[in-house]
Amino acid sequence: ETLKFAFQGALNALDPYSLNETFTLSSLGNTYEGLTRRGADLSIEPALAESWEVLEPTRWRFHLRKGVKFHNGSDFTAEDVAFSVDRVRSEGSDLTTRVPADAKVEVVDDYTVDFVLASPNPILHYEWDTFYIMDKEWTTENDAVKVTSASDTTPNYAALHANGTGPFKISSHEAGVKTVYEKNDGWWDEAKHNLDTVEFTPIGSDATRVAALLSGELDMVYPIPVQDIKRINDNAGTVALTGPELRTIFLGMDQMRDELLYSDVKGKNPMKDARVRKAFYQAIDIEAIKKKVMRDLSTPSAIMISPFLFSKAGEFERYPYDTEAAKALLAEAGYPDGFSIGMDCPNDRYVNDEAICQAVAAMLARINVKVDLNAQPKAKYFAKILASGGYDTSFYLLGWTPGSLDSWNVLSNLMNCRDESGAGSPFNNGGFCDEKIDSLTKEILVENDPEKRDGMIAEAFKISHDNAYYIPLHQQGLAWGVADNVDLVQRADNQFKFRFVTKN
Amino acid sequence: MPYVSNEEAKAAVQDRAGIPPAPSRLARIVDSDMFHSFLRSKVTVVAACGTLILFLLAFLAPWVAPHNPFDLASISILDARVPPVWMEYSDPRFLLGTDDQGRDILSAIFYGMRISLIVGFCSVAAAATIGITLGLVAGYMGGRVDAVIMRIADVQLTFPAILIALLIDGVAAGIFGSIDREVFAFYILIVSLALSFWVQYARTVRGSTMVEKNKEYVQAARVIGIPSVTIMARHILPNVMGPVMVIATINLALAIVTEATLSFLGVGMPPTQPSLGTLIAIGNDFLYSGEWWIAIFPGLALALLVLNVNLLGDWLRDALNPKLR
Amino acid sequence: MNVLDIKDLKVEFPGRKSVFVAVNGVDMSVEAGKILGVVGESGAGKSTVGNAVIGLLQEPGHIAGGEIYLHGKRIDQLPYKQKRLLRGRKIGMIFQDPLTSLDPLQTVESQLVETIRTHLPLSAKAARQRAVELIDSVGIPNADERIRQYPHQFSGGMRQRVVIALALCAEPELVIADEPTTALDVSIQAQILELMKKLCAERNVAMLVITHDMGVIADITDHVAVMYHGDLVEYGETTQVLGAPVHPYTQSLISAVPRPDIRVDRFPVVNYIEKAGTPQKQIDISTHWLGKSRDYGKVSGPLVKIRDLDMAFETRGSIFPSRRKYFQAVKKVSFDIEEGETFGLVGESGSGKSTIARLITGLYEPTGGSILFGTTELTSLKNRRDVLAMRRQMQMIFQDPYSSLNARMRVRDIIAEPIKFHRLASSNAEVRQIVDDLLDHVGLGAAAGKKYPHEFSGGQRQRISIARALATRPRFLICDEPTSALDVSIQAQILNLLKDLQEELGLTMLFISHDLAVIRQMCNRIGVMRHGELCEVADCDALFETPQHAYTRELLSLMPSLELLSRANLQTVDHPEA
Amino acid sequence: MIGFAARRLLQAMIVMLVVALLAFTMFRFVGDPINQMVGIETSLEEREALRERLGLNDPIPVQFLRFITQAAQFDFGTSYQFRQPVSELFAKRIPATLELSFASALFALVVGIPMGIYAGLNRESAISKLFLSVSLIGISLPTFFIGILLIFLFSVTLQWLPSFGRGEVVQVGSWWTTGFLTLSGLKALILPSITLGLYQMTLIMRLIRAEMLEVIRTDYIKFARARGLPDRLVNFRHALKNTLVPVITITGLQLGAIIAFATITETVFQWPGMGLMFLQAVQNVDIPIMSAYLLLTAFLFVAINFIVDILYFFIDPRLRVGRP
Ligand SMILES: Nc1ncnc2c1ncn2[C@@H]1O[C@H](COP(=O)(O)OP(=O)(O)OP(=O)(O)O)[C@@H](O)[C@H]1O
Ligand SMILES: Nc1ncnc2c1ncn2[C@@H]1O[C@H](COP(=O)(O)OP(=O)(O)OP(=O)(O)O)[C@@H](O)[C@H]1O
Ligand SMILES: [Mg+2]
Ligand SMILES: [Mg+2]
Repeated sequence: ETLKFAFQGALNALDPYSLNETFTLSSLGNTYEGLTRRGADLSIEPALAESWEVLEPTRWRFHLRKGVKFHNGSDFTAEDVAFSVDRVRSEGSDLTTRVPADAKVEVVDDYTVDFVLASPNPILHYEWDTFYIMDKEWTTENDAVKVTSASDTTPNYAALHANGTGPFKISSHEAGVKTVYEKNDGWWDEAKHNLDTVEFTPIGSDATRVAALLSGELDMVYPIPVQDIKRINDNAGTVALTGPELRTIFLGMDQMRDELLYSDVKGKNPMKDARVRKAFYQAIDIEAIKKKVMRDLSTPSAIMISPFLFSKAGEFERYPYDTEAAKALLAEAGYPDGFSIGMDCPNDRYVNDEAICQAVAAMLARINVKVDLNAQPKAKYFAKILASGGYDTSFYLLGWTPGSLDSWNVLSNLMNCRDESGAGSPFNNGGFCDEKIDSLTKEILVENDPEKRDGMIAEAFKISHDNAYYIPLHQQGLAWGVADNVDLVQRADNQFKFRFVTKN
Repeated sequence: MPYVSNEEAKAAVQDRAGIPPAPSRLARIVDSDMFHSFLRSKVTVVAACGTLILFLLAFLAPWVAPHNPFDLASISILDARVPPVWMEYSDPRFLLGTDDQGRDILSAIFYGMRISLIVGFCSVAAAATIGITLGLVAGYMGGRVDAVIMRIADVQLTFPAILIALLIDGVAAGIFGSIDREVFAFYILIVSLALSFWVQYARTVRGSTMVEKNKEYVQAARVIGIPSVTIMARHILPNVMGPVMVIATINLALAIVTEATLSFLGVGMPPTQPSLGTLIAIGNDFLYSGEWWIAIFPGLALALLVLNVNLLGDWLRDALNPKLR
Repeated sequence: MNVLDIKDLKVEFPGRKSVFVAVNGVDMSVEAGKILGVVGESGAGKSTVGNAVIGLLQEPGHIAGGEIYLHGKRIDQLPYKQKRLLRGRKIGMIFQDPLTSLDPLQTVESQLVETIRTHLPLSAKAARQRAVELIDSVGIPNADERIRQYPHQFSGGMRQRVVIALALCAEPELVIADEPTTALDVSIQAQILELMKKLCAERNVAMLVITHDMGVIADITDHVAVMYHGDLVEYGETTQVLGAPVHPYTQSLISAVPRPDIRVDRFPVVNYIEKAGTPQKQIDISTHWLGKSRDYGKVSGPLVKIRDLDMAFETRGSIFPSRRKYFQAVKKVSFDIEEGETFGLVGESGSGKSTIARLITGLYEPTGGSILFGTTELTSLKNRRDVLAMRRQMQMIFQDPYSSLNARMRVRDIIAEPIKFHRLASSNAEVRQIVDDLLDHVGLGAAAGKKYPHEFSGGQRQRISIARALATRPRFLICDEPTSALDVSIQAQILNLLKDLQEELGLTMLFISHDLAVIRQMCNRIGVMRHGELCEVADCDALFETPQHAYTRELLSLMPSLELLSRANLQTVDHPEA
Repeated sequence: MIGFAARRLLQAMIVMLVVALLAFTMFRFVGDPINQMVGIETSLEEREALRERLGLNDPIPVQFLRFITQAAQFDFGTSYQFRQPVSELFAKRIPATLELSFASALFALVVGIPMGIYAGLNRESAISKLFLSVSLIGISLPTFFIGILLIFLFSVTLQWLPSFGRGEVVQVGSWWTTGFLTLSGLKALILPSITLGLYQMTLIMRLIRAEMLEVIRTDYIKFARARGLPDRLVNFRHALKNTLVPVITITGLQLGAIIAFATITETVFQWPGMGLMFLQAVQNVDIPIMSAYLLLTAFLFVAINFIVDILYFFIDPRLRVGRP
């Protein structure tokens, strides 16, 4: 069977270490494999490593699977793992954090590898489902040891060819146009799919993507705009698969500058006042956004991480939507007549991002806060609000999925203090600083007891919630369009794995 | 003399007899050939009325529109995507339904048209002025002047409106720091559209000028001693206006539509103040989901506007040509 | 059997406020093998009759009444398709304005070949052969090569001959020729007339010839129709009409024909005015605007001094200079024009007369030689202010009156432009007054100012062009065929005006014409041109009485005879100052 | 002629130099390329290192000079997004774009010219009025909107034509791929070329109509009719040819525009051509692609305008004076 599918973005380079981005890793995950993989429910499963054990808090041992062959026929051995660890940490790799820089690899025998860490790390292997193992010989032979980097002036073999152990080989690839996969007959695992070939085409325009599904030209497209879900369901032969995604959408506010940019308040920064932030929070009718903007395909969130990824998420509750209370808070803070504020928003990054921002702007208008909305494409947006743009923003919308699917990632990236250049928590664009959260973060990293660890995480999130450092909005939903005759698994991390697909 | 028809002869005699026919300005306009040919063409009269109505609706939007869609405090997301009144689940407050933010489509059309009209007309006028001037000069002078102007045009052609807008936006932001986007957005839009359109006029006018300047009436004017500038403006220009008018009227549509594209790139009007083009672009996302009114009504308004303006343009072009009257 | 019958033809041009009747109940007919001449005042509706017959009246003009028959078959109401079939094949048409009748983008050859092949079943090669023959037969030398050129590379007279060739190429049964020889010198004119006569005699072609030239009428026509103000005032055999004109207009017309034999001070004017119009005012130059003082300093020596003037046109471009081809239109021409005199330039069509005029006015850059105006060398004039000053002193009346008028300007604006531009008047009211006056002087009447050039007849356009040239109160006037499209009465009026200006104000003129009679009356000295060279320069009387050069003698011998206009007739009309 | 061409070539160089300079000043405002090249979690140090390696920290003039010297050797660098040499990417995308441009230009000319002539000759006819109005409505709607409507009608509802892509392509020669030789390739061309050509068709049609209205009233057309030439000859050889100067000017410009900036159409139909790549390059701040692309476009426009200028001379002999 042939599966034809489309995604909104393109698969550019095939080098598995050159871009740490969901779709690239997801696509390459059909060709390459890591020591671990994640199942349909995102649970960690053994893959190229049959099993592993933590010998001491700083030494992990992995027992590799025997008899696995790369697509080119060479055997998979411990050497390949050691090679891959070196390569993934080399200059130019975008996945250097997969293996801590100070960790050492010891090859015990052909099928056993030890990882020696400088400090304990309970979540060492959390992201290894996307740390793909490459063939040492193949890479060396083809002169591709250096990671394909954007600064290269000659094309790297590994960027145009793939040689993994996974269920599918890439038989042709034209970046941005078309990629064709073929079934790997020598795959070590039992194939549950029934596909022979998979054709991938990037289709940037939402409407065209949907049209191609409706007209039967494609078997599967993702993502689909939430407004077209109904249409796809109504159409005979297609169905929309929806589910929660892990990404949390939230609003951040500048709490660092002494004077707010893009505002009529001069000489002080109202956003430093927790009451003002809470007023913003309470002015937002999240249910209305869910119903009207997201068409019920979102889960309002009280914390900065998806409830799927944090067991204690249920303990949190959003501040209620209450315009009057919000107005009172503003008045209390000294802004009875409101003020104006510039808001930055991407318009091609998250589901209905611009519409959410507009809705927020309209809601804030009701408590007399005048929002000047600046919605831009992501290239300009990120260039403005991130460190490279000097955090040039006072109020912004951002989404975050912790790559490790763990809360520590959220805390360390979004909630620690930072300085002006971004050292610290680089994505804490608002730049708030709470010593307590910082110290908790450090402890969480090295805490091996899950119960205690979760308690500390909850404490950190509670501080953030109490001070309204961020205004979490929701976890956006996933929406895939699928032909009726195709059966597949929609994983919450938005990765599409062909090995779960059957077509009849 | 035989040339003179009887009435005209009498009028001529009266003229000389010192009875000054002192018609008021209005009377002169009403009496003019232009006005006459205008009244004679029913289509034109209808088109003129149509254009006038659209303009009035746009510029009197605050008074005629039932809602103010630009006032964020007055719109509610809960009213989003209400269908037009004649459909099920409609709301009598919203005659043509609402968009995804709960803006009244009818009012949004009026308000949005104001933005589109200003941007469209100003940019086309600016582009035509620049283009015609440079085209006349290049075509008439020829030689080095021509080469320089035309190569500038080639450079310009290489940069589509998107890039120019990004450039201007960036430079403006660099110079003025945090600027009042709403005011500047207009200038940025107009300037970038004008810059990306002028070449068409320049090259067309240049081509026609090169043909016209060899004609004898231009040589006659040169013999009289009329300076080049006047020759270009008074003699050549009217004779090369035909294609210019065609391009200008069609460009209007393109400018209005391109403005929407620029807004999406973050250099136009803020999304809370959608123009006609932006409304269509927003509505575009809702075509498959059955909320067609968000795109179709603004689309119709734009088509109506373009149609009327083009009909007027057709008439004007004919009316400016004495042989076609 | 009559080839063409026109019965009670009425043509109207509806205006906005009134309907203008250009032709009012005209009857004419032409027999096979016969030539009907149509004469009449400029603007009388002659061309309109011709256009009506072929069905190509300019919009909004239309036939308002009457019938037109070709071989007894009514044609004025035929549907478009059938009318088209008549054109070219049955009716050949020569329009009055030959200079704009040719498609500027096609070579003469391709226009001829396509016309021939449309009507005659000839191969492309044969058609080309025929085209060359035709061009040769209308007297264009070097036809084989010339035919590959474009219309703008031809002189006025040559274009006129091309148009004639085009009209005759399918051997139509009826030829309508509107002023076919205005731009031709006498020898070519004789050749063309011969050709036409031959066609009539040998192929039994019927012809309708519209002309102002009484000589032509006398020479070739069998019948004559005289039109005046849209009416047919006299119609009959040529000998009878010319010999014993009945209608007073015809009488005065004939009396106004300029005489080549003796020189008179002023041209006789037609003193017949039937309908209310603009009576010609006798002007007193000394108090008139045209005579207002001018600030030009006197020059010692000739006003215009031309030395070794050369002009070569590139006829074939190439990157290799050796492969370029040039046409030497003017070769080493030298002559002087004294202040206050009229220098006449006559000569073969295509001999370079217009080119010289254009060189002097700076429209072309000479490839060699010098042009001195007073003490200023014109060829090296760069400074804008000097150029401007020069422009005002020097004006030109173009050979092609129509294309030198901007079709999008009203006549009033066209004439006012130089006045306003050179600041010759102090107020708008004054400008208007002057324009109206000028229009009067050229016989159009002030009301014409409101119209656009295309609404005028050929002669009327020419007069607009003259009025514009006079509007700068020039010191030196170049007239390129100024009166070729004018009937003798208007011609007399205008030439008299020029003479007055010259006498009172010392206007200097370069006068290019084919009409030897006019040349004789107007000029002090005359240059004769042929093949780009000036072959003889002499005083007027000397030239006419004792021509030196063989070509000059040939020219003079070919002047059309005016024998038919009987002596008696010429004498009955009083010459004001003869 | 050779001298003329040589001079133009020199001018083209200058144009391209200016374009490159402008482009380099502009890239600062398009966004930060680094953000598009790495995952969001990449650390600041690594971003900085990458920036350094790419030379983005060098002053603009240095970057510009580097680019120019390389470009002079036909080396346009490596795309940030695709990590492939820009020239290779271009070579792959050019056939798609040229075929689409060709098809839409063909559509615009084949429909636009005859309709323009017809409408010019029959000013009052109902058909011409209808056609003029309908085409106007067509262009007053945005391109993406038209594209989506066409897809909705012909792909989703009727399922006649594909909604995206080029269909099956055939390799011709060493690097050219063509969709002209397969049925699916031809089918795939229809919707995008109509979408792309609609504007040019309307423009050409209205332009010709306007010019025809004037030309058919000239004396030489009158005389051509008087000579009894068939309408075909009068209308096409004489009248049409005399309208051509503005028409070819605009056609040239539009042709350049559809080759270079078919971005929206290519995006809507996921047409794997240059326009799509350019838009993506702008979105992803792929500076090497953008700069090389702009240079190419500059050259394209200089070339097209050169051809147009040459055509002027062919069309109008009066313009040949004084030109070598
Ligand atoms: N298009 C037009 N609109 C209005 N009036 C016109 C038009 N064409 C010609 N006329 C008028 O019709 C009258 C007759 O014109 P016509 O060209 O027949 O004169 P004509 O006898 O040929 O004169 P000429 O000897 O000067 O050529 C003129 O008075 C002219 O002004
Ligand atoms: N632009 C040009 N290119 C090439 N040849 C030209 C050009 N203009 C004029 N000629 C040629 O120069 C010669 C002289 O032309 P000119 O117009 O001066 O003749 P003319 O004496 O005025 O004749 P006519 O009495 O017929 O008007 C002609 O043979 C003509 O073909
Ligand atoms: Mg006439
Ligand atoms: Mg001449």
